[in-house]
Amino acid sequence: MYYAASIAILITMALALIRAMSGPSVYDRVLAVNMMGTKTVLLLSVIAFLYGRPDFLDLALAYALINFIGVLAVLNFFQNAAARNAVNKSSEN
Amino acid sequence: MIVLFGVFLLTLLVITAIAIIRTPDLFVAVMLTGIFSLLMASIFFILDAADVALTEAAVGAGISTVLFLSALALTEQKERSIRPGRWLAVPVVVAGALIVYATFDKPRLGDPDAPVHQHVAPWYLEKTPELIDIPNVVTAILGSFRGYDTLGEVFVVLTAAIGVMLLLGTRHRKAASPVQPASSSDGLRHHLIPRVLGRLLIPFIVLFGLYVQFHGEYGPGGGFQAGALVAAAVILYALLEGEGPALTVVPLSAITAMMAGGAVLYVLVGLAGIVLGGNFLDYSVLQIDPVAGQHLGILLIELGVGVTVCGCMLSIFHAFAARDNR
Amino acid sequence: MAWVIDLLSWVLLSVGGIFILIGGVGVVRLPEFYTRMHAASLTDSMGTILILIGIMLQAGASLATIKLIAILVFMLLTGPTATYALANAALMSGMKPNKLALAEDSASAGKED
Amino acid sequence: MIASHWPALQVALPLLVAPMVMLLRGATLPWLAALVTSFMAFAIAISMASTVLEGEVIVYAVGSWPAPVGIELRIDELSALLLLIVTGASSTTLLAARNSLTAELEPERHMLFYAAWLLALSGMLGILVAGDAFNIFVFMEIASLASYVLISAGSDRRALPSVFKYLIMGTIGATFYLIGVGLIYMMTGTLNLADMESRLAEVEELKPIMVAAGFITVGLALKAALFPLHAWLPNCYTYAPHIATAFLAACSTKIALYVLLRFDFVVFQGNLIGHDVQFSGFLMPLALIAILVASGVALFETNLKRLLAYSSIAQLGYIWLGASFVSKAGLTASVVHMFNHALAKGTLFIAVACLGLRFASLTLQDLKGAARFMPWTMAAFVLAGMSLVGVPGTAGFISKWYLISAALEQGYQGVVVIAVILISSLMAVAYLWRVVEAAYFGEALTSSSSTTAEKMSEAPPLMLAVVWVAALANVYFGLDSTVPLALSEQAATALMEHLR
Amino acid sequence: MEWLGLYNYWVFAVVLMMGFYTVIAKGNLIKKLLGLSIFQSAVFLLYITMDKVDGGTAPIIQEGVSDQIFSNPLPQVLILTAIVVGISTTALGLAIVVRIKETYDSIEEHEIQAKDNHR
Repeated sequence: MYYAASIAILITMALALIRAMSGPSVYDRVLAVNMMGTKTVLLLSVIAFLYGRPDFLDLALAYALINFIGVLAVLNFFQNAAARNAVNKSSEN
Repeated sequence: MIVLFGVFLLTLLVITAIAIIRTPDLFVAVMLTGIFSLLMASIFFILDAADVALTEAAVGAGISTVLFLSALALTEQKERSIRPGRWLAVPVVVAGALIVYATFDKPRLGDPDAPVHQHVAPWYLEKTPELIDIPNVVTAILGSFRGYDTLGEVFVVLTAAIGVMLLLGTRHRKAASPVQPASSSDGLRHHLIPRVLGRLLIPFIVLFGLYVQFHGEYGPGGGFQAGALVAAAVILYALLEGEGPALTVVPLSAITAMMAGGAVLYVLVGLAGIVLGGNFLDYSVLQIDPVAGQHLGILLIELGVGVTVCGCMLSIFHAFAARDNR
Repeated sequence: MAWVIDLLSWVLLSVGGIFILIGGVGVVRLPEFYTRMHAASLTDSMGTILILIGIMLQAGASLATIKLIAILVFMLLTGPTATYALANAALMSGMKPNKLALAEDSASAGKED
Repeated sequence: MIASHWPALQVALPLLVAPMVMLLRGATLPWLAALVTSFMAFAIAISMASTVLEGEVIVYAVGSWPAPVGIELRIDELSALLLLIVTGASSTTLLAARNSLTAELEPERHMLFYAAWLLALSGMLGILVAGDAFNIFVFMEIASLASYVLISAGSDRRALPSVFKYLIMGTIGATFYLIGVGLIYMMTGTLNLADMESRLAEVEELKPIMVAAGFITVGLALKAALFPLHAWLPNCYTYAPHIATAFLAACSTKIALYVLLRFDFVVFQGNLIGHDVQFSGFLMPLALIAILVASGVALFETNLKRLLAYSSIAQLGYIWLGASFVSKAGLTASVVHMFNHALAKGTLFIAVACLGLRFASLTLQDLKGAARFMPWTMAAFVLAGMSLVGVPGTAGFISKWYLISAALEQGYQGVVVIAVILISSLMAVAYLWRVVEAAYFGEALTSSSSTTAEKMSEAPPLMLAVVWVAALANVYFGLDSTVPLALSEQAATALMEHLR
Repeated sequence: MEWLGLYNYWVFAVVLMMGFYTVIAKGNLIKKLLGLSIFQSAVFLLYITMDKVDGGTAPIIQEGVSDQIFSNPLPQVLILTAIVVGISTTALGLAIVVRIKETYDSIEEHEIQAKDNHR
């Protein structure tokens, strides 16, 4: 029963990886990474039950939290890059 | 069946690694490294290494990505030179060939008769309930049987943090200057939704970190993971509100005190063992009942690990972020 | 009654898996960033809800269910937020939803039909 | 009672003080704390060495867990001697550190520098007392990371690319080591070195073990800057703060060599059939080439620190050469040369630190006429240089003598070896003479002497005292080398016992 | 199915080679560090592979469940330590790269060398 879901998750991970590699824009890649993160959370939850060790859901929880921080760090990076470009341009003018 | 999952994930891992090497865009490479870590963590989990998976997630996908991005923000995004240097492949191929050569005599994956499972390890599994009486054998080894290694690990992190402080300096301008609204010191203050949600999440992350810290004896987790998680929460705050507010919440002096305090606590617990008549890092003598002593000792040193790791991660993060403000 | 719960969670897990798969296909096949994001985020949330509820039914009333609820709440909060933040960043960087690409794609799709 | 805990305290003491040093402010307090700690560690090392000299191997179970499950600390003759070298070098150089460092690093960062120093010290000590393969890795990383930090504090901007290169190569080395340890662990199920040796004897599939031996040897050779893998060393020594160079040149590469000797003789040698042959057949030529090439490069080097760095690579070749004889005499020569080289090179670099206080640039060109301003410093430099060359009556002579007598046992190969030793000694005379010539007979550049005439004076008294104590130690151990020789001979005997 | 038992080791070898190649062949300093972390991850994989036992489960003893086979906890402990060492090295390396960028205005190895030789 869990197998069906986990196979679907694994295939989706592969698809997300394809998107992460092919791009084309950086945002596509961030999207793919985020997707990969959520899929990992699901995979861990499912496998925890597959192994009969529901106490390992802690891991999935930790991933869910860390993933969010990762995306915000990327966002912050973009914003800073934009700000830097603006500063550079104004200093050039 | 699950073995096949592992094979599938490993294949993805190899593909990701190829992509990381081939892409000239460093930002993309960092993103792919995040994926690499997530895959790695899933594989660890499938191979029964729950604690390692948790650490890899907190470190690889969390802290490491943040650090690489901070460094990228201060350097360049594109890799310019692509020098082929083909002869350099020779040592690489030699190393790989050697390893493949060695695999012919290696025990296969999961072989219960492998030498690794015959010596030492069964002792840990058998004696932990009796000698230390905590369910998580990994924590028992980490904290007590091989606690000296963990002591070293704490000091490795401390050394790295000291190095980053020495290289990048720690002095900040007290508060970020309010003149530049778009400057990075502002964080994501203009993004209302992430900001509201982030503020909502931070207490939960800290709470979860504390849970991981003190639940480490019963489930996956422990001082290192907890320290990284709590540090991640503060980093989240810094991302959302900017450097200045984050430093008022957790000032630099507190961070430095945490770095030093946790490490000192760990050594002091070890020395307490000597004072009370045992060997270095012998927790059995801490209390009258040896098992209770082990409990106390592991609790204290895990606390030391958590505090130092959290302090070090924050200090490293702030050191990078402070450069950004200049 | 046990078989009802089993059946129910089986259905939930399978449907959730299908949702996620559709999202994955969408992310690869759709022509342009915003449409891909659309595919990813919506199916993500739905798939997550279904799969986690499916597992919850199996776990029954236990600590695991509470953790699962926590995971679900976190995912439902952070997923859309991350999507929003990403879309915002893309838009700010001057990446406009590309009508041309969409039109071309639908036109070529039409031709193939 | 406390004496039974020396092995743990040896490492724990600097570890405990390091984070505290980080919290101190100013330039004096952190220095004092580090200095006192280092001397206490030195005292502990002396106490343990005296125990070991009586023929007792100190074994200590950390956490009271018995050996294969817990981590064991083990101090035999070899580690006792190296403990003396490391703590002694650290204490001596620290004495001189304050004056030297003030010129190179702003005082607000001194506490970080001294904290890193103590961490480097405890990392090295941790490797030396460890009896566990993985524990060695952990402390090796503390020592390496702390060394990177020390080097990166250098004031020249070229310190940064150099230290980055060192970081990359050092990490590759450590990771190779980890792979090797993993393979051995996989085949034996243990991490304890002594346990490994006995369990390896029962392992039948030797392929992974051979591969592990390869990885560990290459990895540690990288860390030890053995000849073809020495690329990181010259620049790091050149651009590091002078006093850090003195400390690291005296100890750091020898630690990796120590681990390599441990593994090769204790773990592998007896267990890998034909390993004996590979060892000498493969490493002796490398050592010989290293000696000749590195001495040759030093002959043409114009920067004083880099010249001494290349000389270090050549001297590492000597140590390696002695080990590659796989004989008791050879090992004795090798081990005693570790001691004597640390003494000579440490003294030379402290003298360089004195020069560095007065001269902004340390090229031979700029050092012309230095002896006129700093006669005492240069005299100590010459004395230590004589020890490096191996003039009778200095410490260096002892190790050269032992090396040559070990080579004589080797038959026709020995003749080649002796020829190389003699040639390279002549080369050492030549490259050191270039320094002496510049300092004593060179005409000072008019521009620099006129602008900085009043700055040109002898080094501060404390540094001068340190450099002279170190220089006289070179003479003392040349005349009476009972202690290092006794330890070396016992160490060599113990290592040879592992060969069956 | 026998080859599946060695698949992990082969992946370890391949990932190791790729990481190693990146470290020594690429000229970009950040890329080198990325390669270094891949290189180290490969070793983590080696250790974790050896801890697995068929039919085993993570070495956390469950109450009330007997006759469980547990995987080997020792490699996990070692790798926990190694991961921490890895991130420490990376952090220090990145700090050095940032300083190099500030003083040399480049993070490409050959450009840095050229700038030093130029003086």
